[in-house]
Amino acid sequence: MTTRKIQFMTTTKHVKSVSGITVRLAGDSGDGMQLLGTQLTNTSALAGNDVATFPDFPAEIRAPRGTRAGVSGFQVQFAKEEIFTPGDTLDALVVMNPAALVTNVQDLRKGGILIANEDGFTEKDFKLAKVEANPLEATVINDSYRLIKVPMTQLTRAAVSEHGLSPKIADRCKNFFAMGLVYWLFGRSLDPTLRFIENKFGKKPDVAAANVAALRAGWAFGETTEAFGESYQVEAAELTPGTYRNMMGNQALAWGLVAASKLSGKELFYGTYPITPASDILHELTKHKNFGVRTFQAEDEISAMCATIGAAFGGTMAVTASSGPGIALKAEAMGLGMMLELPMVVVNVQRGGPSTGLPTKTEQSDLLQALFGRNGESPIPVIAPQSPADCFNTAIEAWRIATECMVPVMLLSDGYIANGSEPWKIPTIDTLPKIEIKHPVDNNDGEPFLPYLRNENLGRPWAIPGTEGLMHRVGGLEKEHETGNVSYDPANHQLMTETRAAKVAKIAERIPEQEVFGEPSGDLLVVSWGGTYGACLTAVRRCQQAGHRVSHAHLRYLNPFPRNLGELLKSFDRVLVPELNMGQLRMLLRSEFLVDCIGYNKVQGKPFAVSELIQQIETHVPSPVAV
Amino acid sequence: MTTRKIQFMTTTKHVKSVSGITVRLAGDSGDGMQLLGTQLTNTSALAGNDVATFPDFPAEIRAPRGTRAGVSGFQVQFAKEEIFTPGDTLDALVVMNPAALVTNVQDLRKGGILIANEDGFTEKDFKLAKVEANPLEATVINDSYRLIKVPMTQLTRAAVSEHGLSPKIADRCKNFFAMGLVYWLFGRSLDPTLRFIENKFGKKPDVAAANVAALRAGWAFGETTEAFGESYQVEAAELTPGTYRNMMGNQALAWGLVAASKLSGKELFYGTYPITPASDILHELTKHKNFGVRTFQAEDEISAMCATIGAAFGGTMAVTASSGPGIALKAEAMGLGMMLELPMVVVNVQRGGPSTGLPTKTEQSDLLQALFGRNGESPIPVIAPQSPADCFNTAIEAWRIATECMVPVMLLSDGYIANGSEPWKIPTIDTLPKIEIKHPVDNNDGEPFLPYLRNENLGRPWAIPGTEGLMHRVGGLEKEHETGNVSYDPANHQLMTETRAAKVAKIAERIPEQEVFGEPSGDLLVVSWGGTYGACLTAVRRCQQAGHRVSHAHLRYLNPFPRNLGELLKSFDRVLVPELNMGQLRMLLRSEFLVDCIGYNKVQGKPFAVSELIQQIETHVPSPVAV
Amino acid sequence: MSLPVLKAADFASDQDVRWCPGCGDYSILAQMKKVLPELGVPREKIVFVSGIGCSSRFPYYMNTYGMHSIHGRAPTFATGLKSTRPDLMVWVITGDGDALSIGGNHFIHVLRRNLDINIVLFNNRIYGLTKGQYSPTSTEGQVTKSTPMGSIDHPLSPLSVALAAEATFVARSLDAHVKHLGAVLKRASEHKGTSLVEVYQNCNVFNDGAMAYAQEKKQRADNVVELEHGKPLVFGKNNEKAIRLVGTHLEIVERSEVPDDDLLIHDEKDPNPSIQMMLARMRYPEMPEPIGVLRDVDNVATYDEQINAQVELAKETRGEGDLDKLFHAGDTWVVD
Amino acid sequence: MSLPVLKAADFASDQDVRWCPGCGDYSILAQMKKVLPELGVPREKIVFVSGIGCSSRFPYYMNTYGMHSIHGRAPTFATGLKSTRPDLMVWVITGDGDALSIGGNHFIHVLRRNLDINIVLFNNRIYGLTKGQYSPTSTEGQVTKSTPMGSIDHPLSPLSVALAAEATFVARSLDAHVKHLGAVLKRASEHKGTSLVEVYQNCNVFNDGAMAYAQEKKQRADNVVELEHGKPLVFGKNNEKAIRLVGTHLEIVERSEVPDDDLLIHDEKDPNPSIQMMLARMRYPEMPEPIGVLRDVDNVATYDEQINAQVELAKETRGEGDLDKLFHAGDTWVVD
Ligand SMILES: Cc1ncc(C[n+]2csc(CCOP(=O)(O)OP(=O)(O)O)c2C)c(N)n1
Ligand SMILES: Cc1ncc(C[n+]2csc(CCOP(=O)(O)OP(=O)(O)O)c2C)c(N)n1
Ligand code: SF4
Ligand code: SF4
Ligand SMILES: [Mg+2]
Ligand SMILES: [Mg+2]
Repeated sequence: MTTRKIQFMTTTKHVKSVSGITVRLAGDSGDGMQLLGTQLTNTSALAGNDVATFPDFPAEIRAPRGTRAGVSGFQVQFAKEEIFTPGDTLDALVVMNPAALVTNVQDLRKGGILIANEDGFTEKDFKLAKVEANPLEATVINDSYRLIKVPMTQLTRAAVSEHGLSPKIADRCKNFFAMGLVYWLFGRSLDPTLRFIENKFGKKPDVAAANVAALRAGWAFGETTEAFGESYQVEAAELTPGTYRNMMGNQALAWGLVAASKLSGKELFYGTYPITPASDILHELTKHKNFGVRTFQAEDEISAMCATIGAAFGGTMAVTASSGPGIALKAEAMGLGMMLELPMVVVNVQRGGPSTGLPTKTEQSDLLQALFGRNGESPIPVIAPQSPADCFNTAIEAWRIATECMVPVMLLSDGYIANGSEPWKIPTIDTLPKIEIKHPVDNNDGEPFLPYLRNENLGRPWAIPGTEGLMHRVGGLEKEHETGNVSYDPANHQLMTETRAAKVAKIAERIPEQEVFGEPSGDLLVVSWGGTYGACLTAVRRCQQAGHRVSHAHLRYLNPFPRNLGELLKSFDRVLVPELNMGQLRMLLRSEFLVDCIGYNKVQGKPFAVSELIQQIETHVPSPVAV
Repeated sequence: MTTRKIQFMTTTKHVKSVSGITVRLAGDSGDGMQLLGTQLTNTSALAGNDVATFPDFPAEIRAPRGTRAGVSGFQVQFAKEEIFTPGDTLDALVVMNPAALVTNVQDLRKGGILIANEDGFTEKDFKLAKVEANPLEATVINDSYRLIKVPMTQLTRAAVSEHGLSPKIADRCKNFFAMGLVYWLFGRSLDPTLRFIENKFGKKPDVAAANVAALRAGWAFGETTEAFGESYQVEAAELTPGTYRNMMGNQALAWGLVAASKLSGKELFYGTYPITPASDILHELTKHKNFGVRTFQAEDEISAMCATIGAAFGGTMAVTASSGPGIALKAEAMGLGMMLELPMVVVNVQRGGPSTGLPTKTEQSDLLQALFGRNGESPIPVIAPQSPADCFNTAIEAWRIATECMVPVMLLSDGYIANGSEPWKIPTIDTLPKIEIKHPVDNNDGEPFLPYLRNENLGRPWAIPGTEGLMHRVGGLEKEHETGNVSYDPANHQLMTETRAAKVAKIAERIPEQEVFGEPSGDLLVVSWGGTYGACLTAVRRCQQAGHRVSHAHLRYLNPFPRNLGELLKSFDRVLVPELNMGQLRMLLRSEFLVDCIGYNKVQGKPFAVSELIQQIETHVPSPVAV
Repeated sequence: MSLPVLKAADFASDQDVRWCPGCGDYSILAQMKKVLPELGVPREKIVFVSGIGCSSRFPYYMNTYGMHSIHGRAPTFATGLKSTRPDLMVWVITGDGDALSIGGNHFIHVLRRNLDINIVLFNNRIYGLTKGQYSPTSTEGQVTKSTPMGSIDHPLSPLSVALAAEATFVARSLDAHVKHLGAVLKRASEHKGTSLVEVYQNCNVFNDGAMAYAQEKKQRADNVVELEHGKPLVFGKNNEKAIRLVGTHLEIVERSEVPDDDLLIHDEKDPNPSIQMMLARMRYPEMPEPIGVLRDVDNVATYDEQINAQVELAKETRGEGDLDKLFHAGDTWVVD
Repeated sequence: MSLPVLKAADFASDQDVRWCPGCGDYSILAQMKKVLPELGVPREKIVFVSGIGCSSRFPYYMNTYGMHSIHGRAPTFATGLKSTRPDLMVWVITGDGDALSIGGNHFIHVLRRNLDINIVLFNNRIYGLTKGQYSPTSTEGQVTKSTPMGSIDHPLSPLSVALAAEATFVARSLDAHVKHLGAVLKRASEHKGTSLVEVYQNCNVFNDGAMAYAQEKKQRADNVVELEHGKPLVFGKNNEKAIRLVGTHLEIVERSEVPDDDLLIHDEKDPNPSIQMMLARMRYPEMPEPIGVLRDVDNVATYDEQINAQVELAKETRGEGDLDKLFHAGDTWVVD
């Protein structure tokens, strides 16, 4: 643990104070851009900034070196104010080769800093990137941006050879040179990264030494070269006091599940089959076997779902996760889980669809699948986290609802949240909400046990094998009210169908009312859900600042909706529903509330830019009133 | 082929002419009720009546003899007017045992004829049926109905022993005795059934003789006994001239597929996995290998779906079918079929859900699954037949849309239609609509082939393996516009997503406008889809006759909707959407047209009764104006 | 602590049994109810998990915990259950279609993982519940509702597939041979690891007599060889025939013509399944079909044992998980 | 008609190959492109069908018809395609996860049906595309992203499973042994019925060197035995070692100590797969692992052949289907 007071390295150049910086690091997927980005993020977080990140991987494991398909990017915004997105346009862009330049430069703001690894711009590289001539010489580049060419490879070699290390090692650590330079530029401390190198490469001292040398050389280059007239400084943000750490979405989700397991006094069974972008939850959870976590990598998603149900029947906290195509495969078994009325959590880390789609890209297009992707009337609750760190709370909430109602709960994350990161204020353990679970115990009063008798939440008793006298059989055929026996009785089927629906609908009585950011009525209400929270909130906030009567409602609960939602929608002249799909929430809102919601729909595998949302909002509201 | 003039057997008793009769035959599932029902249906159809049937099987193959769970029923309505349902309340009920009586008698109208096989009402039978005392002696039964007790077993034995046959054989053919009696009661000719016996039992002359003897004995019993004072006669209906046959829904669907294959000059590949109530389509299709039909009983539904896609890729007419749980399993692959933009038909014969649900019962609860049961934005057209015979046309229409748009089409049948039957006017082959399919041919002009170039319907070329020069690769990753190459380009993903949606939406331009039965505006519009057609139409018609300003719109096209539907809905004060689900079409209509449709929802595994619909309609319209 | 002594009837649930009269399933149910009381496991510690099919209605008739799940997936539910609740005795009840058609993959994987459960596969070589389509064990040329011109698929042998997945207990019995069946079920229950028992089961409605050659007492002696560990494979009405291994082939010999020492001696404990695989491939009418335990190998770690051992080890070496420690590990910073 | 003579390059599509530099997949692709021109089948008559995985991107790189389908299901697409288009040559490309984990059931079923296609299974004993989880062929104890404490699953052998499903052609080769690989692919293409070729493929990113014992030239002689029909199984740097069958077990012998006549002679044509199953179970380090053709049996009817034969027979015996006749068969009546 460190305190937020960090000593800035002493630069002799002019330091300009700015409120925030958005920078993207882009290079070949072999260039270590993700590592670089993660380090910059952590360092900035440790410096007390608010941070938000957006990594963008190529679809291939290692696409051919130097090609556009192989470009790996990492964007981070750090700021002295609370921020909710990794930023739209870049203040600075670092590119390691021509492919990275041509695929990223359009996002750099006019006049932004463009740092290029000159050594990565050879004829061979132009060919690989399919560019005609050296883009670093293009007028449009030189005119539009503050281009700084750095022969990183050569400089790294030089730095490293000083320590008697080979150029081969050197080439592998030019990302640390770039890092050092970036650190200089933004007045970041080298310390956290020095510690990281120590931890990671401690066992290979020559590699560690090379990386340290490269890092310092990069910093020194910034300090020395005339190319940089000044560096920038972003002061610490005014965050709520507390201890923070940087959290990625999938990690937060995994930790949330572990926490939920502790909070409910249950060990955790996680049955899954690897799939992008959900696999990292497995990778994280399986590290925590000492928490009583059992991970089961099944032969497929069907097996994963069914094993989850089996574990739930046994009385364990049972969770499964996948992404679109895998969720489709789970549909039949999920219907059984719903019919058995057992508690479990099904996580969908959504990706670009349909079919295999765009596996490494983000999208919100599985909402209707979550609600309706099963045969018959098969209602289940659906909730969605709003940001990487929020995955933690949402996981706990999912398990809470599941156990209260005895029902599988669908948690809809997405690729953007899953791989993004932000500071997380570490909670004090005893402030976390306990989840109380009661299993019925021995039934010696001679009355037959009623496994489908219902409590005030319409949940049924979770009687688990091993309990004397409570032996019962569950199954996917319609069951008789209370007894749970197979029943073909027409009226019973109607009753049970309505009860299952009512059970989910009743959740609305217990969840919080929908909150609004802004006035409770006005010209426009922006309604969003899931990972678009940050972009929508930022856009609405800016429009409010510009004097527009616009508010924001971000839904965590998608089924059922908060009980005041309908009224809220009707309190605004217009409702805009921006989604990274073709209008799935919009369709639900229209149907439920008969409100003519307007959609703004983007399916490009990318999150919303704040600017495009502002533009949308502005087309739907009257010109601002002077305030 | 026979002409409709049938000689009625000469009865010496009084014959009462009635406009229609609804009769239900109910007995143990070993009692041959389905056979009896089918024969009565065919005979009535041959007599020129309009007929409609509703068989109702027990869930078990052979549930324990004599139990309520083992009761098998068959209801048929025959009439001299066009009818659209098998009738609500029964004019006559034949029961073979107490279980059949207690589970069916509530549907018999007061004063209706109740014929009971007295020999099936022993102490043992009461126990099996879990009734306290002999229900035939209950006052409520004797007071409410015209009960006629017939010692069928004994009488059959007697009839059969005359011909020197054993009582053991006799007991197996008491259903033919019942049949003979029913034929007498409704003035039906014995000839078709005699022919049937000849065909079916020709090889076992003693069985054939016994059945004939039983049949004649039943007829003679009616003619002789004093229990029956008169018989009933239903004159031939005024049907459109032509040649007719009786058709069950699944058979009509199978024949429609065979016809579509012929009409499009394609052989048919049918990949499936057995499941109730879809299996009979397989059983029917596999009989027609001489039409070039290849049936593939796959290892599961996923394999069936994928093999269907494989066959479609090869240029064959490819079809798969299943019911709810099996359709859920097909979801992932269906998404691929949609992405590959290959033509195929996916049939869902819906049954009671969710999960395994009520496999032998009917329901309409897979509509939203059809539309949204896949990951990502995955639009496919959805259509539904309205009656057993209509399955024929709908199958052809599904294949037509599939080939025009290069898209999988979902056809939503249901258990009620699938097992029900009605007269079908046999079409003249050359009046059936040809389906033109063009495969691009050799591409020798040197230009690269563009597998995702689109025509006016936004369909792409169906280039099939074996064609020189058109080699191309398809797959589930997002594809580049026109070239079909894998593309991660953001704008392309948006374009392709929108194009796939537009392709399906555009179908609305080519399908007929929605027709209305009744005035084009008024107090109430009843909107229905699928197998509830007959009940809704009949109810609306009766309400119209009673002077209500109510009309009926029955949707064949569920995605996209007919282009005039929105306007139509808005032309009525209220819209009532009766469905055998919790309101799935209603939700779509509300969302799309923002019309506050009212639902009437029944999930009891049973079709609507006309009477309950009338009651619903009446609660939503003003009292009738004198007309 | 002495357990209450239970009788077969104590294992009957209150639900009416709903198989067709004469169905072979009744006999298997009866044997199960007979065997369970002998095991001394309390009813509440037993769970029956099944898929879908006539056979899969089995759990409803047992007064234990039970799950009638979905088609083909019973082994996967059992995996989640047994991995988290190793204290339970878990039985999987499945059919030839359920286990080998839609469920073939889970079948292989549960066997290779050697989860400590018992699988009873009711093989009637037909789809019963869906009224008579052919199954993966139907014979070539078999005429069924879905194969009016005869099946063209080459049938699967569940025992062969199981052995290829390195199953540790593989056996076969007959619904009609009730004593044998009871004994085999008991053996299965005693095995540590996945036990597979294939039971030839007569579907008298859709595939009556399909295995009459083995089921009918008269024919059985000539067409079935009862395996006994350490004993030669002899069969025939008077035990006059036997099996001999020649190279890598099995052949039928007259015992009168061959010295006993030359006969194949059954070794269910052989860790190398080669010979057991040969037994599994013996098919009527060319060969008598083996019943009894083909393989019973005990020293293979089970899945449930190992998944729990890793958790225990992790707890021992790293200490029982502590949320606070987890949250604060690595880089953190304080805002005050 | 003489076909244009094609070269390997003619089989390359215009798409950039996107495997990691150094991946074993490149070698398999190269051999495929080399072998296909030798077969004389025009490109438009060839279809590559794959599932999902690194290996499954293969079809994009072939200038033939191709389908990159969904995970695990490639054999099923091939079934629909080949059953209706027996004129096409169909290759299935799959990985160890694709074929044996999610796709294990289709794998067995296509083999038992003996559909006339060729399956090439790229076995790198890891999930490549999803970045390094263990697969059904990963070794016990293997540490991967999803098994930080070591895998507890007992691995599956694709060859054993295939043989249990009575596969008619079963072979293995190595990406590093290009000549052998080319020859085996060619043999597979010539077989009538389903051919399975397992190729040991190095994933240099997530499981580098997992099969180095076989792949590396130096180690190969001692750890791999190249099967040749009718020849004894000899191996070792100087062919100094061989395999002998003792009872039902295989053992390694020094050739200097054993007469040649005692050595096991490979018989890929033996209709009884017993010995081939024993070969399939030979595992490093206890035994050398066989490469080459384990089984090639030709007289088994194929699925596509038979499904089409039934259609032909039906047409012959009942006449080409006539809608009008169908509609009017049985009871009809006329309304006029
Ligand atoms: C997903 C799914 N597909 C199909 C079915 C229909 N179905 C139920 S049981 C069954 C096969 C039954 O055969 P088997 O497993 O041999 O059991 P048996 O009835 O013969 O005991 C089928 C196809 C289903 N219930 N679910
Ligand atoms: C339904 C579904 N589940 C999971 C995935 C994710 N996935 C893609 S490939 C793969 C496994 C790849 O392993 P393997 O088949 O061995 O191929 P390799 O990449 O090693 O060549 C997985 C789990 C998917 N695409 N679809
Ligand atoms: S159909 Fe066959 S297997 Fe099913 S209960 Fe009846 S006899 Fe038994
Ligand atoms: S991840 Fe492994 S298998 Fe996949 S392309 Fe890279 S080296 Fe090859
Ligand atoms: Mg069966
Ligand atoms: Mg692999």
